[in-house]
Amino acid sequence: MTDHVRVTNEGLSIDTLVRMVSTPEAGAIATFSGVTRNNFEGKSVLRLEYEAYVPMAEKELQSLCSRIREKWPVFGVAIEHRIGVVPVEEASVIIAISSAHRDAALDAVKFAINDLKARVPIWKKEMYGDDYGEWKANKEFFVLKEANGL
Amino acid sequence: MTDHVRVTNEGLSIDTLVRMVSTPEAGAIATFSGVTRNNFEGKSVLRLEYEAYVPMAEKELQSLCSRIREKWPVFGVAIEHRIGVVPVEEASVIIAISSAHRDAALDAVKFAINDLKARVPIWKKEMYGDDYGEWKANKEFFVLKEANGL
Amino acid sequence: MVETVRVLFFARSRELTGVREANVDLQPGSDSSALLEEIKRRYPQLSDLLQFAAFAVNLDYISKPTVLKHGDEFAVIPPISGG
Amino acid sequence: MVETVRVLFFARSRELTGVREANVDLQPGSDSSALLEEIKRRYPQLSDLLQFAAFAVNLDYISKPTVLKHGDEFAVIPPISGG
Repeated sequence: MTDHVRVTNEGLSIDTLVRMVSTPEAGAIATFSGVTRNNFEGKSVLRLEYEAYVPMAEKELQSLCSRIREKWPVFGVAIEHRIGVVPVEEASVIIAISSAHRDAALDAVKFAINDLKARVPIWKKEMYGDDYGEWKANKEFFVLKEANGL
Repeated sequence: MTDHVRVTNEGLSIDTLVRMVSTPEAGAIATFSGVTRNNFEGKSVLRLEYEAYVPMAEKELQSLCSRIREKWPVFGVAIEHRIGVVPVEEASVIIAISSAHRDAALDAVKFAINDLKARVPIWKKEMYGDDYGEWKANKEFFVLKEANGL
Repeated sequence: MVETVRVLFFARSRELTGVREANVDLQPGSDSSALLEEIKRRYPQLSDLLQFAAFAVNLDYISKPTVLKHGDEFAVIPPISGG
Repeated sequence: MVETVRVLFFARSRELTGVREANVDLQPGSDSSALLEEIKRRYPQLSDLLQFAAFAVNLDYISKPTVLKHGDEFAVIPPISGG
């Protein structure tokens, strides 16, 4: 199966991604959804605003898929990241992976979200008011930067 | 949020389970789906037939949810297991768990499917032909039986 | 007086016995070991499976011989394969 | 002759510069360190952010100073926060 990666302004559907990785050989499908929370360290969050360097983000997502396939025997890998405004309780990212046996899909999904947070050039601004927000930073990025001298 | 567990003859929907565990406080939702494979050790599998000791299976699923909550700070836990005939590529079990941060949901889902395979009284017959099949056994059950003297 | 226990069979144990359940009368104070002896006597074809099975009384696994009383539900749990 | 490089700004770096992109002319053979000096000269308000940023040339992260040529796309990658 080919990898599916997409950075999009549209809402994400877990059903759609699960169907993309579904295949008669698969015995297991694991997914992860990152969802907008209504709070951060006690502050009320209205919505998130995401911005991406789209062509590089999609290229990094493709190379993330290749790294998964080097490590685990998986069938389908589908990753979508939403950009623009993401309201509370909606998904900003969904990862779906299928495999014959469950450990590969489960472990690959965990790896994928960690790797995505370290490498894929997407930025999130937490909006606390209509015009008042804060750009966030993933600790995974600094670990990677330190390790690779970026 | 209350736990949702169900053993049912109907087809399962990942979308439905994800909605059940969705809450404005959650930043992460992880899921696992066990799906009927079309093969086992080179043999072609037509379909699976599941049978459950339903009241005990639902009681064990409830206590599985409690064990998850003792170990991880999760919001929603939803587990459904389908019984009867499950055709190839359809889900026999879906687990969905939400949490504030991703590790809790991801690790709890992995624990849940392992614990379910060890403790929940449900049986699977792999049908290789219309009248020819084989009851399977989870290795996780024997590990538990040995450890607890069941 | 006897204590009547309801015994449930699932999956391969159901196929081997040909029944989903059976009532077994026990002497008062009998435990699950006595019940299993009676099950083996009635369904000798189950002997092998019982070595690998677990057992439940009123929806809970038991880990040692357990005294049974009238109305108890006893289940033979062949190796499970859910998931 | 000069080599013109397209420089992209995202997120906080976009807000600080007020632009999404800028063209910068470099002497032939210049590397990304020279480009960063020019960026700091033009946008002194970026100095702090650049210490924590990563950089990409033509969609790939760079891990050391890299010679730039005409038409290259250079991106300032402030600490990312996808997921």
